Amino acid sequence: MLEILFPLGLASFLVAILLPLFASKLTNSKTPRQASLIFTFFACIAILAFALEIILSNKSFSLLAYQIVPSFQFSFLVDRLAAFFLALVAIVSVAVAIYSVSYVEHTEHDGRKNLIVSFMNIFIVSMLLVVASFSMFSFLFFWETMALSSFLLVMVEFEKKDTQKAGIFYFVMTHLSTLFLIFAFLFIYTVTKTFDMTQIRADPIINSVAFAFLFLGFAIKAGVIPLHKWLPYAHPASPSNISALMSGVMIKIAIYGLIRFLFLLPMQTWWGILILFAGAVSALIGVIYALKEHDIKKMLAYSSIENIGIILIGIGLYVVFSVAGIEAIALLALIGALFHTLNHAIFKSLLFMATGSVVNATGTRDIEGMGGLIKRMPTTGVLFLVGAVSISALPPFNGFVSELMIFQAFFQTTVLSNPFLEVLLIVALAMFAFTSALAAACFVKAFGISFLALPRSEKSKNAKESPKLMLIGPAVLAVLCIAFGIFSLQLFGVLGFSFPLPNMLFIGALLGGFYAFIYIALREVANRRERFAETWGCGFPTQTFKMEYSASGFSEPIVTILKSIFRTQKKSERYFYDDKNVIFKDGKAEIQLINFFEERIYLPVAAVIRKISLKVNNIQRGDADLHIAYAFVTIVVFLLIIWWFA
Amino acid sequence: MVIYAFVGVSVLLLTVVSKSHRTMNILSIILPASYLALTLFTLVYAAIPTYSLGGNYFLVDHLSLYEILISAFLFMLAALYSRGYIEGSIEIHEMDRSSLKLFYVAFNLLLMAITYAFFADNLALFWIFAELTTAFSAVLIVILNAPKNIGATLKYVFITSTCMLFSFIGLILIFTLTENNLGAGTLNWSSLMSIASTLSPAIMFAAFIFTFVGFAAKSGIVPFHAWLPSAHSKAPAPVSAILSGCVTSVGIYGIIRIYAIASQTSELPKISWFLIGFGLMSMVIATLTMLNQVNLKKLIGYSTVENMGFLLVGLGIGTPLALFWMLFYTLAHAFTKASLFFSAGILHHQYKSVRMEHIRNVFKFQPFAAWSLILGTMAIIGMPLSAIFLPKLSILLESAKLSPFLLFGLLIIFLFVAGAFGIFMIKLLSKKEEDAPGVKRYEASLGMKIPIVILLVTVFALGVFFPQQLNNLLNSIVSELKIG
Amino acid sequence: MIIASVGNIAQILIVLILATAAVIIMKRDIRSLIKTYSFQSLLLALMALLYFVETGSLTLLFLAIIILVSKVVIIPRFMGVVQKRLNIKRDVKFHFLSPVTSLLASITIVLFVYLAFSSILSELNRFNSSLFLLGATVGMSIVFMGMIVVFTRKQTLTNIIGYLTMENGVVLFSLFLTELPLLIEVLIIVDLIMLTLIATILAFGIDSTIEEFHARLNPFHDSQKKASEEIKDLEAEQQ
Amino acid sequence: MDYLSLIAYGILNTLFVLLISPLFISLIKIVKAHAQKRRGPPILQTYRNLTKLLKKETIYSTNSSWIMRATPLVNIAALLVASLFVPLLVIPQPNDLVGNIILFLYLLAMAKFFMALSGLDAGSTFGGMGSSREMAISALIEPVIIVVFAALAFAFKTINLPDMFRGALASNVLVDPILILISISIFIVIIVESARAPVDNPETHLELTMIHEAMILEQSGKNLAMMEMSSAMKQLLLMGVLINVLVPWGLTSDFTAPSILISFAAFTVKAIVLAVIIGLFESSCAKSRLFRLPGLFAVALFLSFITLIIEVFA
Repeated sequence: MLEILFPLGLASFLVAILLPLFASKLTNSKTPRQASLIFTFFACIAILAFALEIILSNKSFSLLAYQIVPSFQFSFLVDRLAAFFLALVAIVSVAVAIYSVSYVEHTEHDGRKNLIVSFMNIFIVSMLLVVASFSMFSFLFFWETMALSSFLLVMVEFEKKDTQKAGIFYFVMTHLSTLFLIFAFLFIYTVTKTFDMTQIRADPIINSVAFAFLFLGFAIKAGVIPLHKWLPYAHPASPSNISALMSGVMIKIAIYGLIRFLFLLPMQTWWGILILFAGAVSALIGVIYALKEHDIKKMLAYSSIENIGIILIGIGLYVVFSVAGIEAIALLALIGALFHTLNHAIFKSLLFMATGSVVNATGTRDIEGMGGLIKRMPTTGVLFLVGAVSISALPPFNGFVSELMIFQAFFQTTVLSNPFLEVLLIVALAMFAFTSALAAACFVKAFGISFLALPRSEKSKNAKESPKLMLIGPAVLAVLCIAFGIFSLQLFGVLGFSFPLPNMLFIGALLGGFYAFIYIALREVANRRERFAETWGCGFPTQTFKMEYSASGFSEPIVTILKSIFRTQKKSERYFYDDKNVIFKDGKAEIQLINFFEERIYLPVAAVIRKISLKVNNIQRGDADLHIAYAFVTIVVFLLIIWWFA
Repeated sequence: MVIYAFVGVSVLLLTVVSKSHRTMNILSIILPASYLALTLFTLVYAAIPTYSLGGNYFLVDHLSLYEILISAFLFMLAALYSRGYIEGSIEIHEMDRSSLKLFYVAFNLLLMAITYAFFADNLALFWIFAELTTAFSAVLIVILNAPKNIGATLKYVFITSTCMLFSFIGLILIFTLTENNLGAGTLNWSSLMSIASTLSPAIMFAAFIFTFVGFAAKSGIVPFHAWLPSAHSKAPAPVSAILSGCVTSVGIYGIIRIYAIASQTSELPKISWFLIGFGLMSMVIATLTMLNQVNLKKLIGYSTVENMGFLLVGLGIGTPLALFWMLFYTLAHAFTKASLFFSAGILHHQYKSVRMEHIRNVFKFQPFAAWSLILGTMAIIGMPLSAIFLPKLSILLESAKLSPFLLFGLLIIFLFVAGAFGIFMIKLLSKKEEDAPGVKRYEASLGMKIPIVILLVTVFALGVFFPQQLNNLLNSIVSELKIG
Repeated sequence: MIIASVGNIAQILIVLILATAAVIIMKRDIRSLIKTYSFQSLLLALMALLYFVETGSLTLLFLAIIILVSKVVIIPRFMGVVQKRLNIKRDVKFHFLSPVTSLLASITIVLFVYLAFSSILSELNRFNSSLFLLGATVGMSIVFMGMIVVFTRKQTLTNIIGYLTMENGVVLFSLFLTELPLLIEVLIIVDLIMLTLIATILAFGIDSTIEEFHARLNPFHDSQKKASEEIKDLEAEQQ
Repeated sequence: MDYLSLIAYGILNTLFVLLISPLFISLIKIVKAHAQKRRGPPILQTYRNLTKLLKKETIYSTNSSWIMRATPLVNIAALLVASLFVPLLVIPQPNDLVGNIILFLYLLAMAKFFMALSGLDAGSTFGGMGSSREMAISALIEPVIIVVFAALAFAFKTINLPDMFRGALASNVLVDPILILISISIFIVIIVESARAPVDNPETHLELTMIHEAMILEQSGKNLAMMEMSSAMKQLLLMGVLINVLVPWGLTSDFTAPSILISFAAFTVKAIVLAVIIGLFESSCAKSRLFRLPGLFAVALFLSFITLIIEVFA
């Protein structure tokens, strides 16, 4: 069974990749790309079945696919961890495939539709193969193809200025991460003399160096602050189905890599602390930036950074506890992190897809231009709400369960014998709590401003519900959100873990029961009459959307309270009638956010490099004589070298 | 050998007599094609290594055959390409029809010169043929009637030939050294290899350094590189492709030969670090120059400098594995570069310039060139699937064994290279502006597209499939060079 | 006895050649530069002849003859013609180094070369007599001095002369170090002539305006086209 | 464990909360009135309000959506479930179904989330203001709450509320000094969560001051009743936590009528005392500016951190 499913999936992926490419030469009808998406769908199903079989029957599957030359071989080994991530990729991809069938048709350039589909398949399959990879070589290889295909997908609408900016950021940062990974891999290779992952030997110094570089590499890919800058540019720039994949899955591949190598290397406590605080910081700052954002896709991107932070917190706890030798809690933290990885993959892609529908309907990404959509696109509204509720970790949805597990791991800090460590953990705990509360606020804003109350623009007033397939895709994930929440305990039971978690099924039943009970009871007891009336407009005859709270108004209190983090700068211009600047004509003042990391870290570095390269350019400017002079000097130096060495 | 000469001369004569562009072009396709065939034939059937043609002046061994394979292949494609290209440049009055003949004659002569340079066993002979390549390629560069070209060519001629004189001095040193040891001096590589270990290290070191000067100049190693970017950017696209594909590899070939001799002496570590140092220097300088470059062909030219530097590093590391992959790298690099230059040529004919500010709406006008540029960029920055990925990774691996800092430095450099290329391409291809009125699409002929396709396909095929024959060939080269 | 005298003559010649190199560095008038160059080549030929007299190897005789023919007669003539056609009399502009400073520089170069070669060549048993070392050093230094000329002068013609001087230096060097096979010597000379030719053709392009360049280049391109319309096209293309 | 007693506990506790929670709303009102030399409302006023509201018709804004209808029910349901987590009279046998402290908190958060949404739903000016402020404040108080409960968890080595109470009951020390610190923090939490001065001003409907009121401004009829009810329940539950952690005596764990009566009496007395304290505290300080509040929260956070650090190092 296993032997068939995996190659089968890959094969049908191959078809899915090639079909649109060649079809685009012949015809521009939508059939080929839709056919290829169907192939994608079945491929994902096959992979999913494969993964589930491995997860359930805790056995592993290995396969030496092909070797270019000896030592450069593509060899795959799917154990339980890998299978988990395979399942993750597959689940999201299924939904995205369904969604894309009609979403892709909305992209304006006809020529690019096929390319999007084809590259999307390359992207998915390379992610799958990264996860399945067993030799560091093939890991690297598919890691690069993943980066490349996603880069091309980001550049789909390359005419737009911000897409270009995104492209440049993404390209450079991706290569930086690859740089660190290659260094780490080759460094390990020089010790172990093989690319085989399992052969990594225990040697504290080597491992610490290797870990440091691996962590950097994966952190960049996962968008850990302050290495995150590419993420909020790249994710919004790409089409929404791709953003769903990137934000939902791709950054999780980095998480996979981190966990994989943590399993392989002998861990040390400082790694745990590092991961923990990297996580805490990016969680907090990520959500704070998300809260300020009006561009809904950017907001989701920042919230991805936040959730990656949460996952890293879990992993950090795992490292700390397992180094301390407290296996039970370590396992709790790890499984919590993994579960959150899965959950975030699910609800973030759900949110991105719903957002995609909304953006298509309203034609804007600014939530100030939306509003009132829940009446116009009810299903999308519900889907978005489910996503929002799960991501703000409300019971009994899945997001809550995974955060609960991490919280519980935190709450048992006292078992550690090292007080200093405990205090550190408690600080992290406080940050974590703050994060999750802010996340709730953030998504109240996202849902409330964009879906509730009055439409804030003409286009959102005339918005229409999206076609069926664009609802079914996210709906699958929405169902999973609830199911993984409700049946979490049973799920862990099936996988053979037993944690002291509350039974969500029970809680959910109670909630439903009470809801129904109260509803019925009040129908009997209370007055049933209903009346509809205008909202009181403070005496104005009619209520307009200008009276509502705006998105920036909503986040104002928190922004003001956290103004130490939101470094704003005021800009004001004044125009006068006369030249002596006496009679004031008009003026404008704006307050803009200082994009700290970009303006204080990234751009200065770039400026320095640019300056150096300009200098180098200048010393080469000149005619033949100058360069012959260089040669002359060099040769004279050679003479001296000869004299010196002889 | 004789056949090579015969074919060459006959084709040359035919070219001289032939009138129409078409015949000349076809003839100059035939020549490299026949060379290719001959080389493959010798590779398969002849006993290698063998001397040939007049005693021990010429040697046919795997390395030379390998290099000739690459060159002949590139020349064939370049010839195929240049039909359309040259027509185009005649249309835009870059070049007048009268110089066609000169062009093709020089083209074929250059091929022959390169071939014999590779075959030459006697180093002095090699030196002379290398000089000849300079001469012919100079003609090919200056063929376009623009003063800039003359400047570039002068730069080229003066820098290379002055430096080549020094390498001749180096050769003289070797000669007297052997004379001193054997009584009768020799410059034959094979006999030098046999006695290399007996030669005095100090003088060998000096000789190596002197010869290095010239050959480095030919292969555009910093600080002798200045001619390369300007010549590459000024020359017609097929010529640029040949220059960075073959002419530079002549220089590298020379360095390899001398290094093979010198590495038998006790000076090996010194020489290795010498090479690595120069390689790194070229890479750093070239990369930093690429970072804000506004001229597409200059960018590609500097990337050639950078790659040559990397080749030197690979050579300097000097383990058999590094050498193996370094040799493969020359092939991969030559092909990728050629494809890039060809694509740039199409853009040049579309926009009459290869500078950033003149190029816009590429996808609208030249989608093919745009995609080939993208693929070429992917290949040249060593993305996986491209043939450059493997050798790069393996040479990095060997460097890691030498020292992790070297590895890290190289990685940083590659990051910058990728950045330079990526950012340039993003800016270039995503420029969307109102194009000037009356701009019409330049129809690149099929003959210009096919070579690009062939090259890219080869590059990406070699990236995932490494044929056994190539493996054996490279292995036998390494074993013949006795390095490491 | 004869060795000694030969040695003396050789020394004199070497010094003379060095002197001519210095003159080449100093001179600004192109015609006299060419003359000096041919005189230098003549000295070189004499040197070769001297060695032929001493050792009696025919190679040297041939070498002398070749030098005499090519460098003393043909190349200077050719250069003279070119110089006339370009009618550039003097080369007054200098890069980086003024003649005086370049002379000083070349003194230090001589020192360096001496250091380097004395350190390595001492192993060769041929260098028991100081004469050879002197010759080699001078040859090498002349190469460097030629290079100085190449990169300090602006006019391409002068650069070419500098290059030729370098080449003379190489020949001198090889004379003193060893005797190369004749074939190679010949080939080198041929190659040299070729490069000179090309460089000179190009010199037209650089040292004169575009129109003249085309007017003069066309004979080389055996074209029937009128130069003028080409230039029109060129302008059109440049706009 | 036998589910029967558990069910019994559930019914008992829930009913108790349902019945008694409005009492304290009016009680605090009375205390404040007396502090201002006024006669306060009668003790049963809140009950009257609720019944009156149930009799009234429900008015929906034309802008509003189903969120408006769902929110009150979600609120009340969440609070009812939460009420199972805080045993006020009897501590049930150890069980893994109810009592998880984090779940308790997040049930409250859930109620708050939907309340904020409903505030935005009608599209009125005040609703949005209310929800924005509410979310800001709750975000700020969240670390405090979590750290406080972490401190409790450390103190009692469990994350289950009933077990904590049991532990508190078992520890026969009069009052653990640590608990004093914690209870101050919890007190602040109660103030914040039940929207009282200086954080909020439950009396007025003045644009500047109101937070919680603003959110439920558009609610009417039975929905308003549910909202009021749930906030009353929330207040009572938090009070219960404080009481049972600090002074758990009277609380029993055996399911017999007399002990239940005793604990009923005990709890009512303690709760009344606490309500009086709250009332006095509230009337002793004025509503402070929104952006002053972080100071108050900082105090709470500081205290709870101190507690934790003491626990860690001692």
